[in-house]
Amino acid sequence: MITLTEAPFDPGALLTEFSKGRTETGAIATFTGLARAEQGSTASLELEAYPGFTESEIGKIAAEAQERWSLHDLNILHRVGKIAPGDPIVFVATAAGHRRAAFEACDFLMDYLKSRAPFWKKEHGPEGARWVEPSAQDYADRERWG
Amino acid sequence: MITLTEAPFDPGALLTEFSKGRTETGAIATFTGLARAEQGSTASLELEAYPGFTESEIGKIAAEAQERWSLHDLNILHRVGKIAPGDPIVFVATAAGHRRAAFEACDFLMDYLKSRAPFWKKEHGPEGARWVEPSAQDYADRERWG
Amino acid sequence: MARVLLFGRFRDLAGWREREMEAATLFDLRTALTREDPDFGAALTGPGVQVAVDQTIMRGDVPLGPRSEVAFLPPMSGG
Amino acid sequence: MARVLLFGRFRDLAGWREREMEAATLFDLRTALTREDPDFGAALTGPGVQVAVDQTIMRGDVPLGPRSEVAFLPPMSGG
Repeated sequence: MITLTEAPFDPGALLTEFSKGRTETGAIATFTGLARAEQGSTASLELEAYPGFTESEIGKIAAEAQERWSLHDLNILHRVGKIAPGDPIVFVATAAGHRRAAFEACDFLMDYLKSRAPFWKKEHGPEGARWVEPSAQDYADRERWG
Repeated sequence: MITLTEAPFDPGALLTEFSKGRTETGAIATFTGLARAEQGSTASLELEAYPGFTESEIGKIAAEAQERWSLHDLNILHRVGKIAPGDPIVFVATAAGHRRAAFEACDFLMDYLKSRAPFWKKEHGPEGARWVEPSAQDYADRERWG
Repeated sequence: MARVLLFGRFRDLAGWREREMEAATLFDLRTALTREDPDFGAALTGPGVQVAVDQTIMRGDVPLGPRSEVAFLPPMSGG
Repeated sequence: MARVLLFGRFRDLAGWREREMEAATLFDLRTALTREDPDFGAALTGPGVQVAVDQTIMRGDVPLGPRSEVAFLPPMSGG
């Protein structure tokens, strides 16, 4: 499931739902990305998506992960709009038979979401707003997956 | 925090608690290990710990992870006693500034917990009970961390 | 009439986010935009910029239908 | 009197999980256990078996105090 939401969310509630009623899943990995306050230098974050296109592009990568790691299930939820420091921005959960697959798929999906997914990010701080583009580290992380 | 519990638990409730009120944590990784039914071949699992010793041995590895990946926080909860198929057995959460540290520390802690932590595991199935010792894969996973 | 959508910093640069424009091809649309605002036109050819027509990334020129949706996408920054 | 604890398959093998035993050293304790039940005594020297005295893993012989807690630990299987 791939969802974009403007509302704050609780990653724990998503994990509760995701982990229910599984008898053959041995492993669930999750990742939650939170907006850092950066000691006050970032007052808030604004994320823009292209509704329809963004979900469908994420869906292609999700299908690739599902196949590559034989996932039993996955869930991706991403905030859009204005996000306050400390708020969750993104949640990814992966379910698999064994832990290596669950971890790697979750890690892979996050690398994609952080660097290549169709989002545009604006940071609002005390010195005004600026658009953020991917860091060299984001590109390097992505290279790990060939 | 390191906890052993005989009672079933909800990993989502633990993540809700763990993710609250963080303004400088950018990344939370979690892992939940569930008891697999193995298509009916395992009816239930029994885990034995050595109370006091088990928590203190896990604590040593947790301190190592905290230092090695500069974790902001971590939480480890492990079931003991009889565990039904589909029930969570273990939950690990790690909080860090950035996602690579959170993922790696969580992965490292799970490798330890699955192969070296002071637990003794008995599987109860249709053909009786047997004690399980670490697999070659468990030992190989552990070798990755030097 | 194609529906033209801008995202990210292109919105700030052009001062609008959505417009209807007359154009037979993507090339014609780019030419019209560049004539109107040369700085913005130049930004649309910058590194990492992509164009989606009807929510599919396109390279080179393509014909536009009367209901085409054209989106100009600055480098995606992820979430 | 040392308190002797067994874990995992050692409990099934010996048929008990906790006992008080008289022994001045770990060596003496092993000897007494082996005399009583040679199969169990042999299992205690198997690969990967560890012994904790007062919750600390010990190698070789160590003296036991009157309140020592001695735990025989089969290879740990993790969770």
